[in-house]
Amino acid sequence: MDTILFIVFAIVAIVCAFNLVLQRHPISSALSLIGVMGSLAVLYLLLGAEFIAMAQVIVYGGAVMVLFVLVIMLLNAGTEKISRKSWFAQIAGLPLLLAFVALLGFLIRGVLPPLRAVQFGSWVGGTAERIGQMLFTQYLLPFEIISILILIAILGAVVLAHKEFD
Amino acid sequence: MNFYIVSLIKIAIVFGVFMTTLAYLQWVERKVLAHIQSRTGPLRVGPHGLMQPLADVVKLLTKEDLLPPYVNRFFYLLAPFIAVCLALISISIIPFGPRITVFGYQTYMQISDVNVGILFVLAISAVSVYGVALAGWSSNNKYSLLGALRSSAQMVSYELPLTLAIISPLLLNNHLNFRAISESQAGYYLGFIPRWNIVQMPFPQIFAFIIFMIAAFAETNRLPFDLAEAENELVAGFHTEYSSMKFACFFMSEYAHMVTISCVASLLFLGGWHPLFPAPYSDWVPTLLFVFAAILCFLHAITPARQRDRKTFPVFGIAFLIIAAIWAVPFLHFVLVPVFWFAAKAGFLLFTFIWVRGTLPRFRYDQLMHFAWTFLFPCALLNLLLTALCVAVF
Amino acid sequence: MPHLPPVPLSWYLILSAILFALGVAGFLYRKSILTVFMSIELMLNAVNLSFVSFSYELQRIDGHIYSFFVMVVAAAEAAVGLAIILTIFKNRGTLQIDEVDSMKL
Amino acid sequence: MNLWLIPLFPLIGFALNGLFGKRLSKLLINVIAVGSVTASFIYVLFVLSKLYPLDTAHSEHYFNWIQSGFLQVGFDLFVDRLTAVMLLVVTGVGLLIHIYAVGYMAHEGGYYRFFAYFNLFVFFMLILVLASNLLLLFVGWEGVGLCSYLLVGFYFTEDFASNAANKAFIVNRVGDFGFSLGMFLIVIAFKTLDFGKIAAAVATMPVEAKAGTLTAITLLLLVGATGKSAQLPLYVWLPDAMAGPTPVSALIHAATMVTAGVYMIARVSFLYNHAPLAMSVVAVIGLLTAVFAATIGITQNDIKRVFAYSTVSQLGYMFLGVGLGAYSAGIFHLMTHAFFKALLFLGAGSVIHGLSGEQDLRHMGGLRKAMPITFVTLGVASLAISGVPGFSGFFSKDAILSAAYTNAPWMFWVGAVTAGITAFYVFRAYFLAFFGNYRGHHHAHESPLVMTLPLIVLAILAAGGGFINIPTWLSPAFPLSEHENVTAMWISASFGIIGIVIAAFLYVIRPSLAESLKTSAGGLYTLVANKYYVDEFYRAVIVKPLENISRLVLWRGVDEAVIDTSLVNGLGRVIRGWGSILRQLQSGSIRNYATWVLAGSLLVIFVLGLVGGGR
Repeated sequence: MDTILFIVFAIVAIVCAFNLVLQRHPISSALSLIGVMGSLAVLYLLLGAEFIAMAQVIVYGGAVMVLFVLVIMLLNAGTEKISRKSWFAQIAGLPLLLAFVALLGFLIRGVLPPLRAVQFGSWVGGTAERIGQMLFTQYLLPFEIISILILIAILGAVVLAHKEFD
Repeated sequence: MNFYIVSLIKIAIVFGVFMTTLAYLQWVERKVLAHIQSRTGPLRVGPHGLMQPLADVVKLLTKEDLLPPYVNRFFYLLAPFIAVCLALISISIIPFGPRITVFGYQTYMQISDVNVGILFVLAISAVSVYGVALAGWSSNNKYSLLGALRSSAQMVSYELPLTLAIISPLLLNNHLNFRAISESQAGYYLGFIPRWNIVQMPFPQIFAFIIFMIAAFAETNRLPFDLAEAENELVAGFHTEYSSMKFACFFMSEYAHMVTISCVASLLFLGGWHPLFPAPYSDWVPTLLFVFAAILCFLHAITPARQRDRKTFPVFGIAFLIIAAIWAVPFLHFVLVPVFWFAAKAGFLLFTFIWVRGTLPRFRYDQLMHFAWTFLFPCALLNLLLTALCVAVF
Repeated sequence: MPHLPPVPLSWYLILSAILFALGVAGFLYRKSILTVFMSIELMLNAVNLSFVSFSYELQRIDGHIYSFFVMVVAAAEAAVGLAIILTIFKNRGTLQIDEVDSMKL
Repeated sequence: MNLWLIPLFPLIGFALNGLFGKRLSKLLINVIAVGSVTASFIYVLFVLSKLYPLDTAHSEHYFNWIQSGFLQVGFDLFVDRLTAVMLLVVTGVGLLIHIYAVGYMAHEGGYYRFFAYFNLFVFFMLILVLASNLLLLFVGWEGVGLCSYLLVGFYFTEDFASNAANKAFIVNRVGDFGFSLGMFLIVIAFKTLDFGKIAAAVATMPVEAKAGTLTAITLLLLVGATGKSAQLPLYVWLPDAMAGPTPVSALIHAATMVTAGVYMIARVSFLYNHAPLAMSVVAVIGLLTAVFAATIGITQNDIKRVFAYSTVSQLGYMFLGVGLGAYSAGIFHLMTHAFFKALLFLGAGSVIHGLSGEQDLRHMGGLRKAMPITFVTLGVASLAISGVPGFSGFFSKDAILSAAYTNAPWMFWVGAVTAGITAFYVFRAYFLAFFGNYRGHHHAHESPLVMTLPLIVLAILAAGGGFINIPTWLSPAFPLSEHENVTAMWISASFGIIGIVIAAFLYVIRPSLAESLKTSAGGLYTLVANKYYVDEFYRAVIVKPLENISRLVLWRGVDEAVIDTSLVNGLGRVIRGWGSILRQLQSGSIRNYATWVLAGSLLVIFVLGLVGGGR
């Protein structure tokens, strides 16, 4: 069952990611990205990360991507225009990317020691309780720092956007 | 294999009851609103308009399916689908009763028992913005777009107090699982005060409940926060361009949201399926209630307000008596009594939704956002802090 | 139900690599700032998948914590980044990334 | 005993006046400035009464200031009998001059600034005298130099004031250079800067018959002392330093700071005692300075300049004293000089104040009726400096001269003649100012009580200060010279009286004779009146060549040709060349950058894979 789920959602994720890159309209890309995120949430569940799976949907699906969609709607962003600039990236990008994936694939298959097989339910470590404990004990300092980061980001966004609509 | 079969059966039952509830919830709403406004409401189709929902369904299904030429086709068609799917999906993790044994098979009265149930509900409610947003944007209509923008901003804003209000009862119960939350609210103080979260020591969650309900009104786009549709300024907001079945999808999703959120509220704050009275008395409460309803029906039949009541009320009375009899069967108690209490609580909250709609006027948009950010959010935060303090101290 | 062999973890890692590469591709080939920004999010997600996968391999939840932090950072980044995009649009009237080049000689 | 409280009070006064003085009323500024010094003075009295009779030095360690390798310098303060004398002089005379300054500065701008600097000066001076190691002493040394600079340049809007301040500062740098070298040499030789430890180390060494390390150290320290105490050849800054307000001249450039050199030599007397050659140099320099400055003093017409040269001359006496090994005599003269020279300056200041800023003796005259108190007190001071028996100057000068009489008779005779010259030119100024007819245009008036009161107190001290037996008090540290030489005493006293009589004859009885003498002296007079052309000589020999070398070699040659053209611009050209190639990379397109990042990460992964693949 989990093999089928993996295959299905991996395919969904890859197709959505391709769609993100290939679509010309930002909102199509945004929806594709939401698809990728949703599929990833399912994969997280398969990997025993239930809290992260839900956080993925809440944070990415419910907050980040909503912002994206809102901005796209607000700016009424249309389809892209063709640009002749940054030709270097367009020429060198694809071969480099292919080499990148090939290299990573080779490393994962050939160099890493044999990894576990994933069986749903064989390890459920990512409960909210354990993550909470880790966050408030071992990772307390990063947690606090990241809270400050969030605060700064809020202030920054408010300042930037406020100037906008004055 | 048993697991799949049982799950399919449960899904079938829940789906059937849920859809019926959605259909009749609309009838109830129209009736209640009518009576609040001293009208009679739907009367023509069936006795007391009881067949009205069916008629509506037929109407919506057979209406011409308009596809305006200027819309963004793909998203225009996708939006209601997303909306209704996301609205219906949350019910799958709501427990309606305790663990039961049917024909030797132990199961929960719940489609699936999810460890992170609350997070799941939050996730779904967070994602359900897309339905509205996409509908408004793809309609290529400025009223729709405005409605969608308003609705998205409103839902994102009210999600914060909603989440904060949910967290405080979680502090008392230490679980994210609905079943565990509900079960930790069993029992009574002093033998008669139920240990529901709304009165749970050390810090009663009454404020959290109020905040949750207010935010829930906004999340479901109900009056007094239905700025997304505001028919007198935005025509109908995000679903202006939708008709027939696609419109019905939005309609259905609104009611599904209402039902889900009422269920969540009763699970989180009102003790789920745990009865108001200690077990020896509460087992007979539904029976007594339905008998009482039957008696009322018969009394009305004796002094009918209208001609036809003379025939219909006795029928209703007999129906109520039959239902009372079913609830009186002792070996069904363990299934039906929890369901009754759960339904009673959710039903009361649903009635509140309708009641408020009939009572309060609509907010202005800036008032709405101002209220969320400068009042509701700080209140929720304060409540959370106080709860955490009390939990930490006691 | 046909019995399928369980999926090795390396598949997850390869999926992560592919998604990351697609994110890079989006970054390199797309013209709209918004899409470029979304590609970045895609890359972050791909990395998160790696974190969670390794967490499974090691049977420790540190990877979950890291991916949690990545999410938080992504949220902060989205808030500020979108505010910047709004500002750019208001000032320049464009969302084409190649047209925002006044730093260039 | 909390010695640190002594310098703390003036520091607080400085901080308050310096930071908030602009917003404070004059009265409050006065209270803070005078009050802080008063508190310091009272605390000094308290400390000394507690520590009396101070047979051994009392030292306190507060914290380690510098800890570097073997060198350890602490923030240590200590009091011995020498310090006690200096403490009383600094705080006591300082207090009187503070009070005086309240009246003198009443109508000046930058009131709070003046008192802030003044308090700061007292603070640094106290650090200087309390320091228990050479480096801390150097802090005070430099601090008083800084205050001197600030106060000489008090009227910094005037060219002459800022020039004089610069001159004082720069000339002192020459001396401090020597001082620093001396300290470095001490660190190398003794591995410490603490007076006690150095003294202990020196005690084990033999007296150097020929020039050696100790001689080098002492001569280098002497360079510092000549700078600070205005001795030949570095005396040139002091007369110009009279550009500052008169209380500054009295406190810094007469009573305290300029005597720091004498104090320092007395403080490290254990070094000098082991370097007789250096001591002879000190004595010779002192004697030469005394004569040299005294002769210039005869021809000056600015009342403050007359006293400035007299200060240089008297400092020469002190150097003569310490150079002859009569340290207690030098310190004794330091103290009495503090009294009568402060009084001279304050009296001069009173005259200037009374004449609304007039400083030229040729425009004074007959002031004895207008300013009776100033007349009397200044007379006491003049008698004291002239060495008239009974007055303080007589005792201290006599102590020095009798030391000279015993050690080197020719020095005694030169010194005695100089005493006569001193008496002459001081009374010349005195008579020109107070006798004869008034030659100025301003309306003369007596100064207010706040100024005359310090004059009276100082006059009492100048008259009777000689009866304080400093040599006996200091005898534990500096053994008394064997015998009082009565002959020497009478000879020097009579020279002083002869000087007074000549002055009286030339400037009171027969004023026209002075003019005819001046014309008959001719070239000699011009030479002396122009201060032997020392300033011009320095300008021609040192300043001009420096300027030329700077301009031609350093600026045109090194800076413009080497640094600017080839290094700075050349580097710039090279970098610009490379930049024009490399800027092709900086296309301004984010995606090109991203491609480079991708290529780089690919390389990193590849290398890591190669390395890790081996495992």
